[in-house]
Amino acid sequence: MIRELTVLSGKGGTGKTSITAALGSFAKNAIFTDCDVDAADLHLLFNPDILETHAFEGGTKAEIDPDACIGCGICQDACRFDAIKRTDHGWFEIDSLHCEGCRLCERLCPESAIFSIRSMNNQWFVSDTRFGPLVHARMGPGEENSGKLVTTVREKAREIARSKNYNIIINDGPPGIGCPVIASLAGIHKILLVAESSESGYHDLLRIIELISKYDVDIFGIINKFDVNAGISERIVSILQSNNIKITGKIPFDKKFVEAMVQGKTISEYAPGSAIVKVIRNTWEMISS
Amino acid sequence: MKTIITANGSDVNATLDPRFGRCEFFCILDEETGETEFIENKAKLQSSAAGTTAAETVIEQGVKKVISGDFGPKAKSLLDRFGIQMVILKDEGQIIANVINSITGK
Amino acid sequence: MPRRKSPRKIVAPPVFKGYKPFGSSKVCDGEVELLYEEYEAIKLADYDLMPHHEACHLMGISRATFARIYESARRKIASAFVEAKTIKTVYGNVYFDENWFRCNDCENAFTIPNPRIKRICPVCRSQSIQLMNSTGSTNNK
Amino acid sequence: MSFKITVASGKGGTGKTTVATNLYWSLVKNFDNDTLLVDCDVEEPDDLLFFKNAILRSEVKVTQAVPEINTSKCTYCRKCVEYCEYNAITVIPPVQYASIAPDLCHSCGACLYACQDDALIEKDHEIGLMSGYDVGFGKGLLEGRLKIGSAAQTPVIRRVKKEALDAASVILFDAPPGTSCSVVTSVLDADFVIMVTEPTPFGLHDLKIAVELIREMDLPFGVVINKAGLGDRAVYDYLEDEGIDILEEIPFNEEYARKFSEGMILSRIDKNYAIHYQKIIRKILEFKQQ
Repeated sequence: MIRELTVLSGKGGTGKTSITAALGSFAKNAIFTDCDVDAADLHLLFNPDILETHAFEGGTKAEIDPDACIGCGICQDACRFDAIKRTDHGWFEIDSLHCEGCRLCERLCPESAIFSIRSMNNQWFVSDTRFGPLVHARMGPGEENSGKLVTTVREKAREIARSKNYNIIINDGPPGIGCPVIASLAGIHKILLVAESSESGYHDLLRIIELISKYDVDIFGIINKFDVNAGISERIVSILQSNNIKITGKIPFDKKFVEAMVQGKTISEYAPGSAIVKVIRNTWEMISS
Repeated sequence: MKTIITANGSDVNATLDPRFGRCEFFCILDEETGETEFIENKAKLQSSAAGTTAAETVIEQGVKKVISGDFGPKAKSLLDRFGIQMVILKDEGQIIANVINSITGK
Repeated sequence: MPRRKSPRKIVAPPVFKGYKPFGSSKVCDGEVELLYEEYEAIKLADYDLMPHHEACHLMGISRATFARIYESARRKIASAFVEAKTIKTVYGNVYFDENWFRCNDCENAFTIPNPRIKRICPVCRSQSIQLMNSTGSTNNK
Repeated sequence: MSFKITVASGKGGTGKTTVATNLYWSLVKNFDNDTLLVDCDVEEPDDLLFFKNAILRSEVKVTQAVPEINTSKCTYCRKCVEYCEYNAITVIPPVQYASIAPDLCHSCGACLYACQDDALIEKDHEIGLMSGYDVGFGKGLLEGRLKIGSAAQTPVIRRVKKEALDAASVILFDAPPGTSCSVVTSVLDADFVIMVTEPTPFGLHDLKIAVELIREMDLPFGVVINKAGLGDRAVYDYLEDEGIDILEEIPFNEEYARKFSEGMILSRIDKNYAIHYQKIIRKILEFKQQ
């Protein structure tokens, strides 16, 4: 049976990607996905050989043919996104940054002067890495991160896992609590929360716990940079415990993480004997048992 | 009684499609006569809510049973609401003809 | 947006849509949304006085998940009492009678959405079927 | 017209919130008391944590209009389904079933035009909360907060930005991380964008994508390098090659890190630290006068 683990943090920059990558050294027969399609970084440590590149359809945007527009303004009145502006010449044009692609203007235009263009800015990749296959993506700037790309990446990973008999999928999750996070949770079995010892880390942790408590999955927690603020770390421990989340370890603040990153290595490769790596190995053993 | 089986192709030699909402074809089976008809799943390329649209098709076809590899939550609640039985097959690679044989008891 | 929360079983939904405080000097502001599964957790644990390990089994969820739901329910009710808020019951992450079953012979999973359907396995016709009490049934293939 | 500054960053955790809150303090103290801070990171609004004495001044539910189908009027013609680009509407004529999924609805109003039978009525659907706070100095903090489980980031951001419009002479927006449409919504119409990065490979990679976006939007911007001293020089090389202004470098220091972790506005108590923000403000003012 294929098990799926998603690593989440709520707040950005807690060390989620570094820790996901470090798990790569211990996970056997695993396949990875980078679900943080908005700011995908896992590939910087995994140094993938890209085997397949696919375009992924983004949203549609409206455009107005200036020669056909008669300047009646029906489209502007109907648009709820303030995406239609009158030009100096009295005709209309679309502000593509505001347009959400609902195509209402296209349907209402009496002159059929409006048409839609689908953006193909998003891409996703299947790659080979030293830790196993990686499915990752690059979202075009300004695209709607609706979770569809995350779902596509995860579906592809499952397909590979099924056909090549991988038994675990490890997903590097996106930050926040919105749509992409929800997409990275569908049908998973385990969650690893990476908490950071700071006031904002604590608050974002509360919000992510509230979101994931609706799912019936095994939840684990690891505290990063725990020595930055001992008081907050204690509060994190007690909130994890009161929510029945198993704590797998605490990692001190260490510049080694950044040094490893600069060399394009995981912490397990850069400092294999260090105390941090011991914590990560322990984390992996707890999660995989 | 009519049953729908999600299929990867448009004949009985195709395999079971493990996805409900995004399957390639629906195989409509008449369990009494053993006759089959294949229709394309128009929801498969839909960017969102494919499961709901696929469930719509199933309900419109008036079937009482759907056989697939998985059902999403929205599809499930819709099918439940209209009293349609869902079956999840453990082995996903099965050939449709075999699935038909096992449920018709041949 | 696919959002797969594994469903919990509810024996019976609450017979009310909500509660309102009365006699409060201030105008009642705000409401808490009590999910059906939270109502069920309180009912089983504090009304039926069922031990938690049985209650979680009945709801088809793990002990830890039951504890989370129960805790959340108590906090919501407490905050409604103290802050004079309305309690609204909302359809949460639950299913009622259309449970998933598993055949003991061929191990395929299926639902029995209405009582007229025979309680046998639709694939191999075995009568040896059981309710799946482990949740997330449709995911764990 | 108010002067609008947006603090953004490609990568999360680079110190965007730290920069935004410290800059707010410095703007109020050294430039204009009539400055408002707006937290647009509606998924994880954390600016408030830096203001221990904040007093809630106003609280408004942010709603989105989602249509409901009145099945007694509906003729199951499916015209609304055809008009909905987001697949939010399900209509099954043979069994007379019709419903709209609020989580997929973008509230574009197309289905209302589609319906000939007057069967659709819009109802308010709660997607978040907008709160205004007095923080003891300046114009205060306006915060948008997404309801947990909701997916409608951009409508919440739009609502908050509308509220902030011309509410102060300087408005400082704290944008969400990344480069998705919610970032675009936050950054839109800014007079100046401050991009916060850190000198690490992750920081650089995400900065490049963010620069691409801001350039596409044709907005003036500069970069603040936070946690300087960690990592390598690749970020500096990139900025030099691209001819991008470094507004300021803020060194990494474990003592600072501890104080930020407690949600402290360090500029208030540490003069050496405050200088960095005075420099940033000076550079932005130079730009404004050009």
